[in-house]
Amino acid sequence: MSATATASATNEVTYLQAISDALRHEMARDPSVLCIGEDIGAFGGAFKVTDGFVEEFGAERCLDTPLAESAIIGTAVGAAAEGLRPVCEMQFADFISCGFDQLVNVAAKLHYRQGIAVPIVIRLPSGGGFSGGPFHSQNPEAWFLQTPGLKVVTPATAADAKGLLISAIRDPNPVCYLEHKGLYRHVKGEVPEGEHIVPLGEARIARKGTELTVIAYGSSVHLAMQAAEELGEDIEVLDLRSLCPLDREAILTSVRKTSKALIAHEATRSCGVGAEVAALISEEAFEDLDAPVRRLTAPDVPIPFSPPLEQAALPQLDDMKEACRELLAY
Amino acid sequence: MSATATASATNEVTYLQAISDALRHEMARDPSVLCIGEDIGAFGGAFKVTDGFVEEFGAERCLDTPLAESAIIGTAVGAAAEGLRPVCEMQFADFISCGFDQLVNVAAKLHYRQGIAVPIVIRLPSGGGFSGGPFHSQNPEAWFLQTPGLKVVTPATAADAKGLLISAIRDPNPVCYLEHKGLYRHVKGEVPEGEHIVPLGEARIARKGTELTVIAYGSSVHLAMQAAEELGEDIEVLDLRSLCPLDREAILTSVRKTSKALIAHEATRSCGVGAEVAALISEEAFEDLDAPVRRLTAPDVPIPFSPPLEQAALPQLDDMKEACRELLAY
Amino acid sequence: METSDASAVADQRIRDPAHMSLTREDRANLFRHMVMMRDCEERALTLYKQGKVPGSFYDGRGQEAISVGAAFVLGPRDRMCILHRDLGAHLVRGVTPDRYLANYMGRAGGVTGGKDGNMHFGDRRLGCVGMVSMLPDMALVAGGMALAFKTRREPRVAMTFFGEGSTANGQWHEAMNFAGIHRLPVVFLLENNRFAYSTPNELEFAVDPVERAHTYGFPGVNVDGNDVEAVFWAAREAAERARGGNGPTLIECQTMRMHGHGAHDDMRYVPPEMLEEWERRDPIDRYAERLVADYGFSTDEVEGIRSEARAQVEECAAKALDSPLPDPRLATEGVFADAWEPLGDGQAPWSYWGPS
Amino acid sequence: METSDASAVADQRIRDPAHMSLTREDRANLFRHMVMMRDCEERALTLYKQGKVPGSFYDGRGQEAISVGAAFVLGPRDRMCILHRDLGAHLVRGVTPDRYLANYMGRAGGVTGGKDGNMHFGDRRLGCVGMVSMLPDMALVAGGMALAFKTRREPRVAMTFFGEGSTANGQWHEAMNFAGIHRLPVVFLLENNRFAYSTPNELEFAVDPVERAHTYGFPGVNVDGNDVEAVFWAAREAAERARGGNGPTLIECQTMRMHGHGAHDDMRYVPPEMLEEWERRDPIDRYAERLVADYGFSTDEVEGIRSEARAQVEECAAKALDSPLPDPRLATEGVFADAWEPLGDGQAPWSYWGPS
Ligand SMILES: Cc1ncc(C[n+]2csc(CCOP(=O)(O)OP(=O)(O)O)c2C)c(N)n1
Ligand SMILES: Cc1ncc(C[n+]2csc(CCOP(=O)(O)OP(=O)(O)O)c2C)c(N)n1
Ligand SMILES: [Mg+2]
Ligand SMILES: [Mg+2]
Repeated sequence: MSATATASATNEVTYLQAISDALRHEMARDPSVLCIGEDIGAFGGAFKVTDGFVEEFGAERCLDTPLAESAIIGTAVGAAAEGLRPVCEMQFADFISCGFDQLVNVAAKLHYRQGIAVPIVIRLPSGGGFSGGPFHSQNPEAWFLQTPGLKVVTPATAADAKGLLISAIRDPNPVCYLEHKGLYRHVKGEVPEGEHIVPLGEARIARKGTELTVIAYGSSVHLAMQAAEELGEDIEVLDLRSLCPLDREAILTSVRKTSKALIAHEATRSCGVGAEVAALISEEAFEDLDAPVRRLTAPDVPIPFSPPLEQAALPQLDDMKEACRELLAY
Repeated sequence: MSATATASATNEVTYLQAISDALRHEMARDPSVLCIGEDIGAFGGAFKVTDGFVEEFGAERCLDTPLAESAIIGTAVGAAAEGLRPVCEMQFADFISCGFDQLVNVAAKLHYRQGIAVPIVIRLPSGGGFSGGPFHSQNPEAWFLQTPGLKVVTPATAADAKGLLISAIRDPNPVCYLEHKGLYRHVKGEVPEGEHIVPLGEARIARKGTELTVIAYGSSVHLAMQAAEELGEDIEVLDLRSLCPLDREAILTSVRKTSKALIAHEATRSCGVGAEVAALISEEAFEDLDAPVRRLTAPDVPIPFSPPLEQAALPQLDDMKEACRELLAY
Repeated sequence: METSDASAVADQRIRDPAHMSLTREDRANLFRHMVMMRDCEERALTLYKQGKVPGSFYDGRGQEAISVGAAFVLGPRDRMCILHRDLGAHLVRGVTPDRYLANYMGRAGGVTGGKDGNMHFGDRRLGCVGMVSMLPDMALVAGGMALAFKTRREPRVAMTFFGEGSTANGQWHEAMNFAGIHRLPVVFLLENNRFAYSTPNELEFAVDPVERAHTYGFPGVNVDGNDVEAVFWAAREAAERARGGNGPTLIECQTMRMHGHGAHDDMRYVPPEMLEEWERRDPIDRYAERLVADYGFSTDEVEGIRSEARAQVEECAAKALDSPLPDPRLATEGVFADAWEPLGDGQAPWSYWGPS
Repeated sequence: METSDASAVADQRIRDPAHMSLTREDRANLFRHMVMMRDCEERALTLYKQGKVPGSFYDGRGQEAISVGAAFVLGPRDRMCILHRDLGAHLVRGVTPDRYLANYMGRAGGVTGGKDGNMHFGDRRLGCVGMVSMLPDMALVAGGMALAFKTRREPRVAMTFFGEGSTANGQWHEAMNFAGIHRLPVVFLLENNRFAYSTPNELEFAVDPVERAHTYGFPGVNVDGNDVEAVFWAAREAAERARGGNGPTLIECQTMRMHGHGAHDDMRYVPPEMLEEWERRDPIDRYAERLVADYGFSTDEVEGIRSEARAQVEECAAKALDSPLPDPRLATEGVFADAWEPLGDGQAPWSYWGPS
């Protein structure tokens, strides 16, 4: 089909554009795909991801909802059971707390309990770094990992933003798609035109190295890459891309090679993804470790608003370099 | 005061009775303490924890609410800001998902953002083992640890059930109090009469040993104790009691002594408390470890209803023994 | 194609209200399903008391007319979210008693195969998305199915139930508001059985929730929930309204929960007079009388239906008891789906829908 | 003791409605606070455009009469949850413009000291529990404060605000329902400014939410939200009702959001005629005219108030700009409280409450 035909060509686009392109591509390909959320129609979404969609696909396929997150997710579950493929937009990832019950109790458990597949995607503009404050900066991915039945993806690049979203939409399960707001316009990259699929559950080696593995996802991948470049050390950077399913093999293979691991994310520390990956490594690669598994994360605090406070709370490039240095020197 | 005076005497009571006694003690002591929840008045609560309270303290201090968890928690936050000390009852811990936003965004962040203390307790009858099924068996504690601003306690014994609840009520912060339904009537123990305080954040060595540390909380403490007894090995059992604040010192001290650690809980695996403790140990006690840190948890599945399925999903005594044996043999 | 045929037939039938009546056989069926529900739940309660039902037990004693009368109006391709007092709706749609009983006992032959218990089930092959415990979450899910029908211009209806206590929950409001804005083809049945667990109406709301319907932009009607035909006619009109593109309806059914919230509940909070009064309005006995008095049934016929039902339930109980417990290895299977599959169609016994 | 004194005074005053009127000075104050709000927000917007405000910017342009008129009825010991269009309420209760501006700029001198930004603040020392972003969560929190007043038999009132869009959220329903059941002393101000972000009324609800009030068991009234005295009188009656133990009131204020949802919003979805029409109803200009036409103010007096306000805001802006950024070490402090402290009392400029 034409999508595949054109798949060879690429364009340099932003992370944001790649998300938008993926949605457009899937909506054009499959009439059952629709977007549902707050201010996604006439306004094109708080971040303009669905700009122009209402004109292109009509109000029924780019559905502006009332201010009601449970309604967005619950409605999507019912529509999905009846054959639609809803892509829900949370205006900010933080608002998932308002639709949490529908997500964790209805969507996540329906197939296990009753064999009813729930092909919905929840788009979650997440993360901080621009003074969003405590309610517009959260990274809720670990809540989802503690909820069996949800898949979780966290693209770091424009190409993965597109490829993972297309896979998420086609997946017959609820997929939490975390799109980091800090990457929307700052990250650009070559993205295949038309059909471009990145399978769920496959990590990506973003940088090859032998001395240390930095395991990251989302915005932290870019911090890790920059730190590795600036340090000029032989650091491997593993971009998880999917958190559930988690690419355990890729993690263990890399750590067995480098014998040292740093896990980096922007989310808070306790029971975060870093804890899970660290636990996995110390369980499965204990004999291969030459140093303690370290975590670079936000401390257990709400994300403050004022720049100096926010910078103190969120992991910075220097923190990343420092953490790498320490491990390299161990 | 009389409470302290009588504090020396003890009674053998059930875990459930100890919770009830703690509530009664605090309500008698402090007129600002009230209970708020569904069916806690005339009915005395789904598990009868507040049986007789409405007669003893009146309907205003044992407030039957409509079926609305956000209302329960949000109302409690406002009442707490104005000087009451609400103890909220979720009919089952599973229903916290329905009041999640008020808990994680309002209650948890209010002091950090505005210096307003929120002295509320959320009682969460949690856990499985009696065919409660996917909606009456969940253990949501890890969600709370991923939410800065919440304290989390998980008593395993009758004495701790009382002492931790009294501390939770007096604490000026939101405290999630997880009471395991499986312990309600099966666990009995000597509990000091009247005033009995167990400080938040202090783990308890439930069994001394030198070969292996089993780190557990709630129902898993009893599994660990039984396994240790039946194996007749020199196993130390550390009962965390509080998950936030977490007694890092107690964990590290024990593991540095035994050099081997197994973390056991009933909650699902990914990003669970076991992951956090395993990460902590491999970060801080790496040099002291003689074996990989192991986790014994439920797999990442909803908790099924039918006994054979539920037993397959929840960690059993044999699993605990097996995990201990493996580590001891390592 | 079966799809479009069915819709076509439905379409055409809608244009001919003559069809929209109850035949003698329909009335026998309404009675039969209520009796079946009563017998099933009595049998299940016995199994519970014999320790054969793990966990807890819930029934809809006294509310049989609601789920039976309402479900009876639906066509094969309509969809339901059935709740915990509504076994009758499962039976009308084609769930056999053995699968209900086996589900309560956690057997492989149960609707969920042991994955879930008590009333937390629904047969997807019969057009049902079974309830979750959290109330009233399914009201939104039913609205979502209705949204799919509406966007595809299909003359189909989604129907769901909730108790009066559930109307206090925020998700109820979101469901009503959303359905009203988009005039979704959904029928909401509000079962006011006087209590939410132990909580009486006065502590659930200041004003009867049916009053709220018009503030969401659709009609709210009040019916005798212990009169199966009253429920049927109200549901029929609501389903027609939805199918015709005229939006949702909220039907409040006045009834009484004649048993405890669950089998563990001693109901000490319920005034005995209240139970006595409602006992006199038992929906099954009342309909039995009416069948004889108004619809020319003989007492033998009515008794015949009762005894047939009892016999069938006994058979089914035996079958359920023979069903094995599930293979423990299934505990870790099915968390994720490999592919999406359409829901199946439900049984539609009402003569209007033609021979099933 | 101060407590019981204050209540006593309040009590007694309630019994004497003669006090419940507006003096000339009160009217000047209403005007002054509206002007202050307008000037503060214009100043803040300039700072935002100069890049001195990190993150986003929101104002209540055109809605000044609502937060000022409503907050003006409150006594010192009443409490508020103030929302994002309601700077006027903060000013009435005693927050000085410098602390508002400093908060927007993330300075140490801001109300939250940099912990939170834009309108997500409230001064606990002035009886306010500041909003969270999630809407309308504070409606429940306000109800909780009212519950405390009710259980302690204190003649105190909690007041909060929400936009019409927020009424679609489940928590709104839970707040209304709970307040109605327990007849809590709470006043709800619904600001219908036509849009929720970009979403127009038609997509938020099928029926005006004020209609719902009576279905929760309390009165709903509709007022001109651009008439500060209309809002004042409605709020006064509602506060009196609450204080007298007669429960909540929902006051819908008809108004228009004259700016974008935030400074980033080009409002392309708003018909220009709509803005022109509402521009003519500007609450500040209208009240200025009224002060002169009906209340014997001279144009000089009115202008005087305007220029005083402008001057004061300028001073405050300078002060705010001098305020340092917070110490980074504070980022990890204050997650948990060491002790509970009572909220402080708010300023109560209405003459009824006596000299402040
Ligand atoms: C969100 C939520 N909170 C609490 C419960 C626990 N619970 C189960 S049934 C019930 C009462 C429901 O009352 P009602 O809606 O009137 O339905 P009924 O059982 O009377 O048919 C409660 C509180 C629940 N199921 N869901
Ligand atoms: C639960 C929730 N979902 C989404 C948002 C994002 N959001 C912020 S303001 C807003 C519109 C609010 O509209 P309305 O209640 O009418 O208040 P207004 O801004 O018009 O005064 C939205 C959707 C939010 N704050 N809370
Ligand atoms: Mg009920
Ligand atoms: Mg608005």
